[in-house]
Formats: sequence, structure tokens, C-alpha cells
Amino acid sequence: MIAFWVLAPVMVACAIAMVMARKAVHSALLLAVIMISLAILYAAQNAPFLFAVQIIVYTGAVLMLFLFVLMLVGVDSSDSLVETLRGQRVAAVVVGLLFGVLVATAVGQTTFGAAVGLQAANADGNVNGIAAVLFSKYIFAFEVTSALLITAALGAMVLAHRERLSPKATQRELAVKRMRDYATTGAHPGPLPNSGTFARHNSVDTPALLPDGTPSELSISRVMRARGTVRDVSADRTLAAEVEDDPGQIEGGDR
Amino acid sequence: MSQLYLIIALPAASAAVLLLGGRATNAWGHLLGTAAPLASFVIGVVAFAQLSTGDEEALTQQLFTWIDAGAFQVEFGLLFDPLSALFVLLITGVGGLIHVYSIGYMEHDVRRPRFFGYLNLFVAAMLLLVLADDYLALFLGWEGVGLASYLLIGFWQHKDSAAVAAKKAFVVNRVGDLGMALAIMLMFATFGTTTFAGVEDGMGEVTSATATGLGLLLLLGACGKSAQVPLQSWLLDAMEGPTPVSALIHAATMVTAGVYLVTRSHFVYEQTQAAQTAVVIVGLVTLLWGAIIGCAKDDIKKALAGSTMSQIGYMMLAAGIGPAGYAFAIFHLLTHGFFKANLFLGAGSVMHAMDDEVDMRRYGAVRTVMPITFLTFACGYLAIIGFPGFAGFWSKDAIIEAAFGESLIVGLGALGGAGITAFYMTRLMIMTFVSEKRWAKEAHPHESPLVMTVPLMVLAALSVLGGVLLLNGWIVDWLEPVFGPEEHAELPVPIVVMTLLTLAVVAAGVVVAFLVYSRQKIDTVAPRRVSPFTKAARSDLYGDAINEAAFMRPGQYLTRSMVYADNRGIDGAVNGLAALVGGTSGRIRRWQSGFVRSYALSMLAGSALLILAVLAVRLA
Amino acid sequence: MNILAVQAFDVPHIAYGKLSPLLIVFGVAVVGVLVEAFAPRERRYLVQSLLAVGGLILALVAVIVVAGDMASNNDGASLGTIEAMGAIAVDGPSLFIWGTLLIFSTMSMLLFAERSLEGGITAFAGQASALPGTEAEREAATKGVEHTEVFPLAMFAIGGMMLFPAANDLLTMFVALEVLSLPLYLLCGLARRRRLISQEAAMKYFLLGAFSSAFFLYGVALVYGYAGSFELAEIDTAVSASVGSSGLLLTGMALLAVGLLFKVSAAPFHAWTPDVYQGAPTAVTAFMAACTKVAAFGALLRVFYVALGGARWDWQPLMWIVAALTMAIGSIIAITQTDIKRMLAYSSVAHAGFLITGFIGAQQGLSVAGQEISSLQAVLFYLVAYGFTTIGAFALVTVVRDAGGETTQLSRWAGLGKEAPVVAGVFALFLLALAGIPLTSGFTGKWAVFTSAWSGGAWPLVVVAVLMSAVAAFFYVRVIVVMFFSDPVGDGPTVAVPSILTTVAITIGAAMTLLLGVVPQPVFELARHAGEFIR
Amino acid sequence: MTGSETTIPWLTILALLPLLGAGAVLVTPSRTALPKLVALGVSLVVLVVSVVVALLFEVDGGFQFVERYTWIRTFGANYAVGLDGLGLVLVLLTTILTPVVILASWNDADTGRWSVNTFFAWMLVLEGLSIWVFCATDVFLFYVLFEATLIPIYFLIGGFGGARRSYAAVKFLLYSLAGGLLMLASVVGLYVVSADSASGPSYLLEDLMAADIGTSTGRWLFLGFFIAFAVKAPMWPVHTWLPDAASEATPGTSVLLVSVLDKIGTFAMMRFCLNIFPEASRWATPVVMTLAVISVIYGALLAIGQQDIRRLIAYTSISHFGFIVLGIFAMTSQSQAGAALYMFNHGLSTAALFLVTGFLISRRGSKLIDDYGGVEKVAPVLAGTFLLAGLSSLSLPGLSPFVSEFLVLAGTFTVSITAAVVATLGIVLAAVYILYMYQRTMTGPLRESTKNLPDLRPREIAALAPLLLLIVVLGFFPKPALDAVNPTVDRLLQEVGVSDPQPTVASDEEGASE
Amino acid sequence: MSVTPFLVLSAILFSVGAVGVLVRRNAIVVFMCVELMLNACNLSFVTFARQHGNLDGQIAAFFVMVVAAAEVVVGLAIIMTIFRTRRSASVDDASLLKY
Repeated sequence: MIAFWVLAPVMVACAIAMVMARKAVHSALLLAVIMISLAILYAAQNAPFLFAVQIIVYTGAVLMLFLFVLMLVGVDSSDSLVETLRGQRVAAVVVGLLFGVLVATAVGQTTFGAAVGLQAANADGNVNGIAAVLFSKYIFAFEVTSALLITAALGAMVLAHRERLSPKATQRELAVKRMRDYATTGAHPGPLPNSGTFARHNSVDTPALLPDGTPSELSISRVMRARGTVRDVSADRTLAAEVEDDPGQIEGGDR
Repeated sequence: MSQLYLIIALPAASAAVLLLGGRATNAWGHLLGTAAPLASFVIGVVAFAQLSTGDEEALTQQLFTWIDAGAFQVEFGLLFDPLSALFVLLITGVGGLIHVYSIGYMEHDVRRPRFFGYLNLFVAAMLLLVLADDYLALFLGWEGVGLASYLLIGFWQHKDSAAVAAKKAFVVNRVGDLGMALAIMLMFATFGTTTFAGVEDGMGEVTSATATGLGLLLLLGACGKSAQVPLQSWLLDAMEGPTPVSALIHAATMVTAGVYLVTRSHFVYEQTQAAQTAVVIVGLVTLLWGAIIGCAKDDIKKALAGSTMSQIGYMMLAAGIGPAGYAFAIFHLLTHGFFKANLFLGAGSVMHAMDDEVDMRRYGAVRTVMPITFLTFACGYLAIIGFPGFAGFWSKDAIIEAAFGESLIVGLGALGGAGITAFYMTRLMIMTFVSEKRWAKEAHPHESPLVMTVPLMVLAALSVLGGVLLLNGWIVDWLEPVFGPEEHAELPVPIVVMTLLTLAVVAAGVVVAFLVYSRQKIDTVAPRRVSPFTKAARSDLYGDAINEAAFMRPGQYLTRSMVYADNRGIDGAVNGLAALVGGTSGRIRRWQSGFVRSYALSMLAGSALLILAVLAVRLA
Repeated sequence: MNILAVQAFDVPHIAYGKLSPLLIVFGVAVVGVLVEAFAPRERRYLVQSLLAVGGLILALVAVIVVAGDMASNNDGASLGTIEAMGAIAVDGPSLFIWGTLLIFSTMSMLLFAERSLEGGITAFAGQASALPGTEAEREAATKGVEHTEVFPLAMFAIGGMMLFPAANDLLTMFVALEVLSLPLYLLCGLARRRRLISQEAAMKYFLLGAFSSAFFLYGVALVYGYAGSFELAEIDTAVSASVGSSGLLLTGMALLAVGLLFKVSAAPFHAWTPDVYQGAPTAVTAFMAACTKVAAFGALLRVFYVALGGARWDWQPLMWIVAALTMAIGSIIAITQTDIKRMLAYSSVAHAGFLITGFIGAQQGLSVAGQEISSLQAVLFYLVAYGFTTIGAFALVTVVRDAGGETTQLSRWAGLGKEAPVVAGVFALFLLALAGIPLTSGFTGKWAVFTSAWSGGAWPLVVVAVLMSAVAAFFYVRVIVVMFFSDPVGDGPTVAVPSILTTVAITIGAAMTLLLGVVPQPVFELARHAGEFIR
Repeated sequence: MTGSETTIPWLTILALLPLLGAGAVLVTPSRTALPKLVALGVSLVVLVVSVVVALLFEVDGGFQFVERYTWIRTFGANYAVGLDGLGLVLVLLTTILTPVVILASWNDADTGRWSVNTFFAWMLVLEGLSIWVFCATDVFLFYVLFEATLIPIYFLIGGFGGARRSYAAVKFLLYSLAGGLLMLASVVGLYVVSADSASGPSYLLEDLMAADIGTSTGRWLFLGFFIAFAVKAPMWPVHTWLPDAASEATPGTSVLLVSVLDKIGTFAMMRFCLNIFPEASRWATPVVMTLAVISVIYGALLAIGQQDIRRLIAYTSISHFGFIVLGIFAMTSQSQAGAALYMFNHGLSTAALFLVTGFLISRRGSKLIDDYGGVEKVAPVLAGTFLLAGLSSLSLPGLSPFVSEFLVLAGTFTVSITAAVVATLGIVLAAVYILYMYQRTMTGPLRESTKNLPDLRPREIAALAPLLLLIVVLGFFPKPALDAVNPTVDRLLQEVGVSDPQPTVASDEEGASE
Repeated sequence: MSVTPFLVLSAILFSVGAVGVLVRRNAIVVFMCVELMLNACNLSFVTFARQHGNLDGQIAAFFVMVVAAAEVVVGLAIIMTIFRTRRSASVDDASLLKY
């Protein structure tokens, strides 16, 4: 079984690397390697059906879901590898080793007779064999897995789906409203000024300067104003004043 | 005789009425209170007559079963035998006189009915003590006397000193009771019964250890009640009570209970030489102890109290000597009852006149204003020092003779005691009635009213004539059914010589006192610089100091440290355990750190341990 | 691919009648999903809650019917049959547990459906996907939107719970474990108030739950490796015959235990319990505390009595340690808790310890002559007693409120006894029951499990249990002290008037707590009648 | 079981009456005297019923008024009640004390945080449960009721009383629960033992007495029971809850706690420890007697050192409980009869002492001895009753506790002179602690603070009078009580297999001389 | 070929996955490690199926995959919710509930 001896070190290495990888995406990809390797090992052990399912369902679907979520979360977010819980890493490794050694020893020390092999069971073909058992002996479990899937779907809906509670306003309604506001309160009907116009920075925390050189409150997000992270633009104002005094400077471009 | 119980019941009922009646009894309480013991006296006389004329050895009455548990049966029975008879008459007779006297003495006290209630309770308890036919019933009276004395000594409770003295009397008595109680238990364990008869029957077969134990335990009880060394300390303090109380306690009732107990238990002591010797030693020591204290006291009541101790010591001594002494012990007890009651009431009369002044140094020349008191007091004086012909002469002389019969040392001690008695009594007489007048200006001594002087006169007469009881050895014969035939002591010298010797010693005491006190001026304030001997005698030969050092101080220290140990030690351990659990809780709840990875770690570690455990179990 | 192979296929025979309780529950759940899809929003609440409660009651009726005509097994000690092609054991204990679960679930559903306390809406998040503190959430709240999906989710969980202890093979059991767990993970995160901790609870529960089921699964694998089958009876045969390697068996056994002990929240696998119980919506906590424990203990009993009964000498020492540790940790840590829900969570850990104590006894009923109590009987009774009490207690927690919703800080409960004597009195009753004071169900339960343990020779464990009960008494008493003997801080708590739903749940809990304390015999008879597990 | 089978379930009626009464009290309108009157009325009715029961009681050693129904078959538990002499005495104590306490506590609950109704209802609940405990002849039933009594008293202590009442209540409860749980372990063990016997599991006393409990098992189980009872009684060194509880609770609660509830401990030692574990009881005797003697002396010494009147009384009770336990485990007919009687007498005397000091304390508002002085002058009746109660506590002959204490000591003396001698020291210490307290509070010069103390009111006198009367009457005529108790004790000793030591000198004429 | 190497490999993968759960802070990675553990179990199932010559093991592996799929959906939904609320996928940040 060359496949095993080739794949096993690879899988173990990948597993360790996956645990140690800085970036979540790398971990996911390493996991994919392990899964595909496993699929091969399944195939090597007379489980062609599982080989297929492993690749299609696990690697293809499950892992892709992981990747989607990773994308959502931010694909290049990387973990700091500094351990914050005191002694956690050492303890984890020690306990993990202990656990692994115990289980591996218990399993490894076991003397198995010669493997019976699946020749008999797979006589009608692996898929048929599985089907025969699955739809008789495990029929109930199989049916119950549907509950699992419904739960999953329902759960995803509950947690992720955002139902619209009020009908969306049409363009027309919005326009009418804007004009009415202008009529009644005098609110500016046009778009709000962008940040940073006539300023030295165009970042969101820099207020736009109005033609008279005063900063426009409206150009800054309400949140930022509340947080007090608005950049001080008094220097820009003097600059703007200078520009006003000497329009030639604008033409002059950067100095 | 079926009316026997009335002897006790009358004063008891009267006490109940007076104590529960409250203010309603103010008008007639004292009369009822006085009538009750007098009525008992009458019944006692009738019974006495019946006993002396009848063939029976004793009159008895079974009332009811008191205690009944398994083999332990205590019948509430009364026994009126010659010994009890004498006591009943003494208690009710002298007691009755004291009641009469109290009518006058307590006239101005708003709580007089209560006082009479207590007195009646006292008398009832004492009567129960002497009439019981069973040690446990005797114990009931015994403690009842203790209670009544507690109430009476502390009658003026608003004075701290009175309250403390009362408590002290009770507690010290309780120490004696301890012996008494243990003696009764030992009787029950040994004989299966606690009746006098049962114990007497069984005494022949007991081991000497048991007999000695019984004897010593009873002696301890007797010491407490009779204020014998080492439980003497309460007696002098007990003078805090009103004077009639002192008279009642010291003359007729309480302190004689110890002598009664020892003589009543003669059958115990006859089986044990050791206990008998102990009684003699206690008697002898107390005799001298009390006499010495009496010499140094300026407080008239305390001087008399010392004398009581001393005289009871004589009785104990006699009782300890054995069959040769029993009858004389009782004889002296009776005569002492007469003259000591006389003396105390006389002293009370003086105090009454002197606005409750008790210091003899502030008396002097009282005879001039209180002739009756003086004369009656003089009778008592002559009786107590053993002036020939007076009651004390006969009884004390008999005891001294018996003491010499016991041993030379004991005899000499008793003789010496007689000398000292003569000394301090003479001193008392001189300081109070003779010498120059030293009383305060405000005092206007006057003779007491008739209700007080009549009892004095009666008692004086008895003090003079008490000796007739010995006429033809009557009292010895009378008591023979109880004590068996008298044994005559072998004296080293003829009786006449003995008597003369005694008289000589007494005379010496009187003369010395005269020489010391009538020739020099007596200070109104006790001199400070005195010999160590005087100092020791003034402080009761350090009896209180010893108690203080040996029991009270360590006791206080013990209780205080135990309170501390209980709070900090046992309760502390409990609270500490709680705190420990709480602390553990506080510590291990930190394990629940809130980090899911820590939880996972604990799970993985748990799994590893489970596997390890399973494998280990299989391998083991 | 031989087409003739089809002939070798056993057409599965499923006795729908006997499985009807399960099928009804799952069916109702599916219908619930459909309702969610098709019914108009404003009708959903009513339909869903009626459907859930009705379905559960129907299932309960079905349980009674099935129990009524259950055949006695030929060994005389058990009754029932194995159904669904060997997957499910419909035997006495299964039915008993089903009945118990259905009753508790019904009570829990009443709590789920409670709307009076939050001013006309349920205690579940209006819109779980809306971020806490945002406009969207406020809008959902003002519009009275509520997640009626909780009902079908709970029904799925109940189905899983029923399947879990009835599963006759480890694979079905594993699937059931997941079926019961997944909806619970979701439900935990759906609190209307304090959503941060609710979501945190969900995540913790989910991660640790997944972690533990991996262990369980690995255990299943190893035991399968040992016995060559998932069927409990086959495993038993293998264990009795000692055919395979004991290393596999022992390791597998330990790992199975990990998974199951996690669900019953036994130390050292209890760590999730306090966090999740505290964070989850209280109705869900009540549901979990009672029903999960019943289901998990049912499974634990079945696996260890039926499949691993022959290896009793191997697992008993292990359980000794676990039991002692669980009781100690639960009782001791609870002492310093300041949050009622968290305290009840630790108390639940401690009770798991007591239950394991009873489980260790491993006394077979009926094999012992006469009336003697069997371990199964004892544990089942305890579960019933504990379930009623704990649901009642958590239900009461929902009623005590201040401006921020439920007020679970112990210090805020000061003076409740004066404010609302009935509420405080009933809560005191529950606490006394949890403490095991006589004349409450807690005492009879404790007595039963202790007896079972002692009969099985575990008397030292009984002594430990007794000592830990004494420790545990402290914090129950402390709550009573706070409620009755302390003066209220500030305004003090207010007690909201719940609708009939919560009232009924509390009343049933309190009544059963008393009833099982005074006349427990009928329940014991039922448990006795249930007999032993079928093999 | 012997005794007459009756058709009327007297004991159940007796126990249920106060419980129903409690319900009635709860629903009567508060803010009037009605709840109090109802409570008093109920307790008086119970008293009457108990007296009827006592009159119907035939003195023989067995259980009477027996009722028995299977309760929890699985546990072997029965609802089995019956009354023997010991139980009768204690039931009477309970029914006598409850009306007294209710009368004495008339105004104690008026200012509490809880309604008057609650207070009196709990009292009646406690009465009912206590009666039930004394009647239980099934170990399981006993245990259940034993623990159930904790609840009313817990609320009584914690709800009404001094500043640290909640601490005291918790301490009391935890102590009791810890003891009770140890007992639970033993109860469970008994089940296992009895299940192995031929008759199957049963908690009936008679079945357990017949069951063969192995020597070492028996000893362990005995320990569980004994520790619980020792906590309850309380004995040194598990006594520290009592001073706190007695000091913080209202006087009435203290009375019910010390006079009735704690008796369950000593009662159960006789009823259960000795009957079920005769061998173990004999085995434990030396240790138990030592502990008892330590309790006697220890309690007395600590009482002397107390500053707080209520704590002082609590410590005296520890001393007295030492006597009771000593009497029980000396195992002679005198000591046990004495112990049984002691339970009754101690109940009376301590009740009197607690109540009268309660009256005193309520007048001045301080529990400290040093805050008083000279009260006798202004309140002679108060002082007089105080003294009488105190004297009964120090076992003055002529008052009922003396008889019991002496019987205990005399009985003990026949088996252990040392124990008896040391315990007898307790009587000296008793004099010290009682009289020292009396001296410091009642005598001496009047204080400014005590100048205006009113004397006892008629209601208070009415509450105390029956107690003091009983104390005096039983001091001289304890025979009725002894007659009730003696046959029970005889049977008990027979069961334990102990016979009284014979007098060393068996006098032939002894019988004749009586 | 003997089954033992497969089983040991499975044990190693399982342990590594378990350690990963303990040391990683990113909830998604933690969850991936759980998946690794499940996969390790599957390897055992398949191997044992070969050893015993029945297909139950393979079916178990199949079930595990289904279960895992459902679990992933639920799990990731929960993780996403948390992430959206807290802007962090670190499991350590979710530690309001403690002690």
C-alpha cells in the first residue's frame, strides 16, 4: 500500500501545518489536502462510494462553505500567533500528546486478525451494498438525517436571513419626500458633500471645506462625529484661505 | 401518727400563702408566719409525748411514692424518732421564738410578709430534713434549707454585699451537696435503697472502702451545711442577712444539719475508722478556726458567727468520736441552740437600738440603756463559756471529756477551744455592754419592745436551765434507741479533775480578756498595725483568699478562656470550614475562565484521564 | 452492478404504530417548517404554538397507547420490542423517558409561547440576523416581529431527544445526538435581550458540543472496531465473550462516556453548562436543563447497561471519579455564584453527579427478589423529579424582572419574599427540593439514587454525595435568605404577571415537586413497570 | 406491637389539627388580634385532644393508637404512627408548651417584617410536625418529619428576631442539614440491610429491630444516626449553632427550638439508636458517655462566662442535654427513666427561663447581663418567677428537674462512677451560672436604665404560671410521668440487652423495710 | 495490509485536530479542526469496516459526512452572527460569561 505510506506523512504534516498556519485560508486549503488524501485512502480501502462522497460533499461542498465564510470574515485576516491564555499552548500540546499516545497505543497495541476484507460485502458493488444496508438497517437514521438538514436550513435562515419589515420606498417616493422636506424644513435636497473636498486629505474622517473655508459638518459620518475622531482641519482652512487670496496657486499645482 | 406531716405542711403552706399572696398579706402575714411554726411546735410536743409514753421506737408516716424507676424506689416517708423529735422541738421551739422576735425586728420593713414567708420556708425545709426517713428526702430538705438561707441572707438584695453573700452561701453549700448527692448515689449503687433503715441494714456487709467513701462524702455534705473547714467561708458573709436570720441559721436550723447528718448516719461511721477520724479532725480544726476568728472580729455578728463555727466544731468532734459522743453532740447542739439564739437575738436587739450599727467598737456601756438585753445576753454569755451550772457547762464539759477519751491531742484542742471561747466572748461582752460608751451621737439606744425581749427572756431561761436535759443522763437514754448504748470513754484522769481543768482554762480566758480590754481604752476604729496573728484572724484565716486563689481566679480564667476557645476554636472551626469551602469555591470558579478553549482543554484532559483510568483499572 | 442484488434487499419493516410518538413529533416539526413558509406572519405564533403543544400532547397520548399494549419480553425483566430494523428499542424505559420528555417539553413549550412578560411578544429575538442595538433590531421589536421558527426547532430537538435514549445502535444514537444538539445550539442564541451573551452561549455550546460529539464519534468507531457492529446487543455479546481487543473497547468506552457525560454536564465536561444556561433564553434553559438531561441520561443508561453492562467492573471506577468530581465541583462552585441562572446551572451539574451516583449502582431490577428498587428506577425517578423542579425554577426566573428584562442577579432578589410572597414561596419550594429536603421530590429522588448506589456497593460515594448535599444546601439556603430575610436594594425586583402559560408550567412544576415528595409511589410503580432495557 | 387498636386515628388527628390550624391562621385577617386568638384556640384544642389521648393511654411498654398504611412501597416506607410512654410525654410537652409560647409571644411578631399570621402559623406547623415526629414508628417517616421540622423553625428564626437572625438561621439550618444528611446515608444503608432480609425492604421499627444488621455495618449506620441526633440535641462539639440561634430568635421560638425540637435528638437516640442498633449502642457507650460528660461540664463552664442572657441559657441547655444523653447511654432503668423525664422537665424549665428572660429583655431591649441590675426591686414578680425558673434549671430538689437529674446521675453511678462524679460537678456549676446571672440582673442597686421596668403583666403571668406549677408539682409528684416512661424504658433495655447492675449489698430485709 | 497503520494515522489526526481546537483562536479554524477530528473518525470507520468485512463502518462514515454538513451550516451561521455583532471571529473575545 504505497498510497498509504505516501499520503500518511503528507496528511500528518498538513494537519500540523493547518493547526499552525497563520492565515485561516491556508488552514482551509491544507484541510482540503487532507480530505482529498483521505478520499484516496477510502478508495484504497474498498470504499469507492465514500471516495466520491468525500470529494463531492466534503471537499466540494463543506469546505467551500468554509471558504465562503472566510471570505465574508475577511480573507486575509490572520491570527496573531501569540498565545493569550497562560499555559494554554503548552498544556494543549502536552494533553494532546498524552491523548494521542494513549489512543494510538491502545489502537496500535491491538492485535487484529487478518482483515476480513470487503470482497463479500462488496460483491454486488460497493454502492449497492451500502444501499442495501443503508435502506434497511439504517433506514430510520437515514430518515432522521433529514431532520438534521431541515434544522440546518432553518437555522441558517433564522440567523442569516434578514426579512424586510417595511416595503422599500420607490425612487419616486424618495424624490417626493426630498422635495417636501426642502419645502417644509429647508433641508438640502441634493447629495451630501463628500468628505475631503477642498481638503488636504480625502479620508472619511476629514470634513469637506465649504467655499468659505468652514468645515462642513454634514460631510462627516454621524458616527465619527460622535466618536470624536474627526480630523482637525483648521490648518486646511488657513490653506484654503490662502488659496482664496491667491488663486494663482491653484493653477500652480503642487509646490 | 397520721398528723406528722402537718409539722412540715403547716409552715410550708404558710410560706406558700405568704409568698404568693403578695401585698394582700401585709396586714396579717407576720401573724400567720409566726403561728405556723408554733403550731408545728405544738404538734411536735404532742408527738414527743406520744413517743415518750408509747412503746414504739419511732413514729412513722408514709405519704406517697416520690420516685419510682426500676429498682430505685423512694417513698416519701416521715420518721419521728427520738433524734428527730429533739430536732423538731428545737427547730419549731427556738424557731418559733425567733419568729416572734422578728415581728418586732422587721416591723419597719415593707416586705415583712415575704420575710416571714422565707422564714417559714426555712423552717419547713429544716423540718423535712430532720423528719425524712430517707436520704434522698433528707436531701430535699437539705437543699430547701440552702434555698431558704439563700433567700434570707440575700433578703436585702439591693445591697450588693447581701446578694453576693447569698450566692456564696448557696454555691459553697452546693459543693457540700455534691458530696451528699454522691453519697446517696453510692448508697443506691451499694444497697439498692436510700432509706436510713435500708442503709443501716446493709452497712454490715460493705467493704471498708465503700464505708469510708460514704463517710467522707457525707462529711463533705455536713461540712457545707455546718460551715466546717474547708467549706466554712460562707458563714461569716451570711451575716448580711437580717439578724433573726442569723439566729435561725446559726442556732436552731441550718448549721446543725451537718451534725444531724453525721449522727443520723452513725451506722456508717461505725464501720469506718478513717471517716470517723476525718470527722474528728474537721471538728477540731473548725473548733479552733472559728474560735480564733471570733477573737479578732469587731463586728458583733461576725464574732458570734465565729463562735458558731467553733461550737459546731465541738459537736462535730463529739459526733466523730462515736457512741461515746453522739448524745453529747446532740446535747450540745440543743444547749447551743438555746444560748446562741439568745446571743444572736440579743445582738440583734443591740443593733436594732443602735441603728443597725454592728461594730462593737462603736458600742460600749450598752447595759445602761438596755438592761433586759444585757441580762439575757449575759445568761447566754455564761452559758457559752461554760460557767458552771449553765447549759453550756454541762454539754461542753461532756464533749471535752469525750475528746480526752478519744485522744490527748483532741482533748487538748477541745480544752484550748474552751479557753479561747471564754476569751472572745468576754471581749465581746466588755466591748458591747461594759466599757465606756462609744456610740455615735445620732444613735439613741433604747430597750427593745416586748415582742423582742420576751423571746430573749425565754431563751435566757433555757440557756440557764438547758442542763436539766442531762439530768440522770436523760438525753443519753432518750437517744439510745437511735444510737445504741453509750460507751463511756476511758479518761486519763478522773472526771472531777477534768471539770476543774476545764474551768481553769475558761477562767484563764476570761481573765486574759479582762486584762486586755477593760484596762485600756478601746478605739472606735480598729487599729491598723496589728500582729500577723490578728491580721490572719481578721481575714478569717485567709479562707476566702485561699478559695479565691484556688478556685475563683482559675475558674474565671478557665471560663473566660473557654468562651474564647468556643468562639474561636469550635465555632471558629465550623466557620473556618465554611470559609474554607467558600474560599475553595472562589478559587475554583476561576477555572470557569469564560474562554471556550480552556473548557476544551479541560475536556481533552478529562478524556485523556478517563482513558488512562479505564486502562489503569484493567491493568490493576 | 447486478440488478438482481435488489432481491437480496430486505424491505424495511417499520412498525409505525409503535414509533408513532417519534413520528408525530418529527411530523409536527416538519409541518411547523411549512407553516413558517406559508402561513401569514400574524397567524404564525398561534398556529405554531398550538401545533407544538398539540403535537406533544398527541405524542404523549401515543406513548400511553403504545405503552398500553406493550408485550412482555420473554426474559421477564423487560418488555417491548426492537423496531425500525433494529434501530430503535421501544421498550419500557424508552416509553417512560418519552413520556417524561413529552411532559417536560410541553411545559417548556408553554414557556416558549409566553408573551405577557415582554409586553406581547415572546422572549426570543425579533430578528436574529439584525445586529444588536441597531435600527433594524428596534424596528423588529416595535413591529412585534418574532421568530416562530423556535417551535419547529424545538420540536426537532425533542425528536432527537426521544430518539437518543431509544436508539438501539450507536450510529442512530450519534445521529440522534446531532438532531437534538443542532436546534439547541440555535435556540441558545435567540434571546431577545442580552443578545451578546446569548450569542456567546450559542457559540460556546456549539463549539464544545461539536468537539464532544467528535469524541463520541471516535468512541463509536473504536467500539465498532472492537465489536464489529453498532448494535448494542451485539456489542454486549462481544463484551461478554471478550472476543476483541480490550484496548479498543476500553478506549472506546471512555470516549463514548465523554460524549454522553458532556451532554449530562458531568465534570470535567461540565464547563459549558453555566455559561450556556446563563446566556440562553431562560425558556430554552429550562428546556435544556430538564429535557437534555433526561435524554442524555437515558442514553447513558442504555449504552452502559445494555452494551457495556458486561464491562461494568471497568467503567464503574471511572464513574466513581466522575460522580464525586461532578458533585463536588457543582456544589462547591455554586456557593459563590451571584447569578441565579448560573447558580441553577451549577446546581444542575451537582445533580448530574447525584444521578451518576445512582447510575453507578447498576442494580438490576426484578433480578433481585421483591420490591427492591433498581438503579434504572432510581435514576428515572430522579430525572422526573429533577425535571419538574428545574423547569419550575427557571420558569420562575422569567417572572422576576426589572427594567432590563429578567433580573438574575441574586442581590436584586433581596426582599422578594416581601414583595411577592407567593413567587418567593414557590421558588423556595423549588430550592428546598433541589436541596433534597424531605416532603419534596428532591428528597425522594436523592433517597432513590443513594439507595441504588449503596446497594451496588458504592457506599463511600453515598457518603461523599451526602457531604456534598450539605455543601449544596448552603447556596440554596442562601437564596432563601436573600429572598426572605434581606432588605431590598433600591427599588427591589418587580414580579411581572405572566400569562396562563407560564403560570401553568410553574404550577405543574410546584405541584409535582410536592406530590412526588409526598406520594411518589405511583411514579415508582411506573418506573418499575417499565422494567429493564430490552436487549 | 401491643396496645389497643382504635378506630379513631388519634395521632393523625393530633398532628393534623395544628397544621390545619396554621392554614386557618394564615387566612384570618391580620392587623387584628384574630390570628393570635385563632392560634391560641387551636393550640388549646390540641392540648385538650392530647390530654384525652393521655387519658386513653394505657400504661404498658408498647405502642398504642397504632396506625399503619403502606406509603412508598418501593422504599419500604410506611405511614406508621404509634405512641409509647416516651412519645406520650414528649407529645404532651409539645402540646403544653405551644399555647404557652403563643400566649407569651403575643406581641413578639407585631413589629417584624412578616405578618403576625405567618409567625403563628409557623408555630402551629412546628407543633404539628413535632407531634408527628414523636409518634413516628417508621424510620423513613421519622426522617422525613425530622427534616421537615427544620423548615418552620428556620423561618421562625430567620424571620423574627434579633439583628443577626439570618446568620443564626442559616447556621442552624446548615448544621442540622449536615447532620440530617449523614443520617440520610444511614437511612439508605438501613434500606439496603433490610432489603437483604427475608421480609424485604421495610422501614418499620419493628422490622428493623428484628433485622439482622451486621456488627460493623450496624456501627457505621449507628454513627450516621447518632451524629444527626447529637447535632440536634446538641452535644459538644457540635453545639455552636445553639447559642446563636437561641440568642437571635424570639423567646417563643427559642422555647420551641430548645424545649421541643432539640428533644427530637435525644428522643430519637432512645427510640431509634438503641432499638435498631443495640450492639452498636453498647459499643459506643464509652465514647458517648464521655462526650455527654464533657457537654455537661463544658456547657456549664461556658454558661458562666457568658455576657448575653440568651446565650447563657443556651449553654445551660447544652449542659442539660449532656445529662440527658448521659442518662440514655448509661443504660440503666434509672438513668433512662431519668433521661426521659429530663426531656420533659428540661422542656418546662428552659421554657420558663427563656420566656421570663424574654419578658425581661423586651422591657429593656438588651440581652446583656451587664445592662441590668436591681430589677427585683421594681419587678418582684418578674424576679420571683425568674428565680424559680432558674432554680429549676439548677435542679433544686423539690422542683421537677431534680428528680430527673438525680435519676440520671444515680443510674450512671451504678455503671460508671467516674462519669457520675464528673457530671455531678455540673450541679455546682449550675448553681454558679444561674445565681451569678440572677445576682447580676435582679439584685444589687437599681440602675438608671432599669428604674422604670414594669412588672409582669397578667398575660405574661398567665403564660408562665402553668409551667411553674407543673415544675413544682412534678418536683414532688413525678410519679405519673415516671409511670408512663418506665415500661418503655424497661422494654428498651431488654431490647438493648442490658440489665441493671445489682446492688453490691443485697439486703434481705430491704424489701421488708419499705 | 494491516489495519493498524490506518488506525494510528486516524488517532494522530484526531489528536492533532483536538490540539488545534485548543490552540486556535479563530472560530472558523477551530471549527475546521473539529472537522478534522470527524474526518479522522471516518478513517477509522472505513478501516474497521474493512477489518470486520461489513459495510456498517462505511455507512457510518457516510452519516458523519451528512451530519458534518448540517453541522457546518449551523456552526458557520452562528459564527457569522457573532462576527457580525462583534466584528471578531476570535473565540477568546467571547468571554463575557465566566466564573
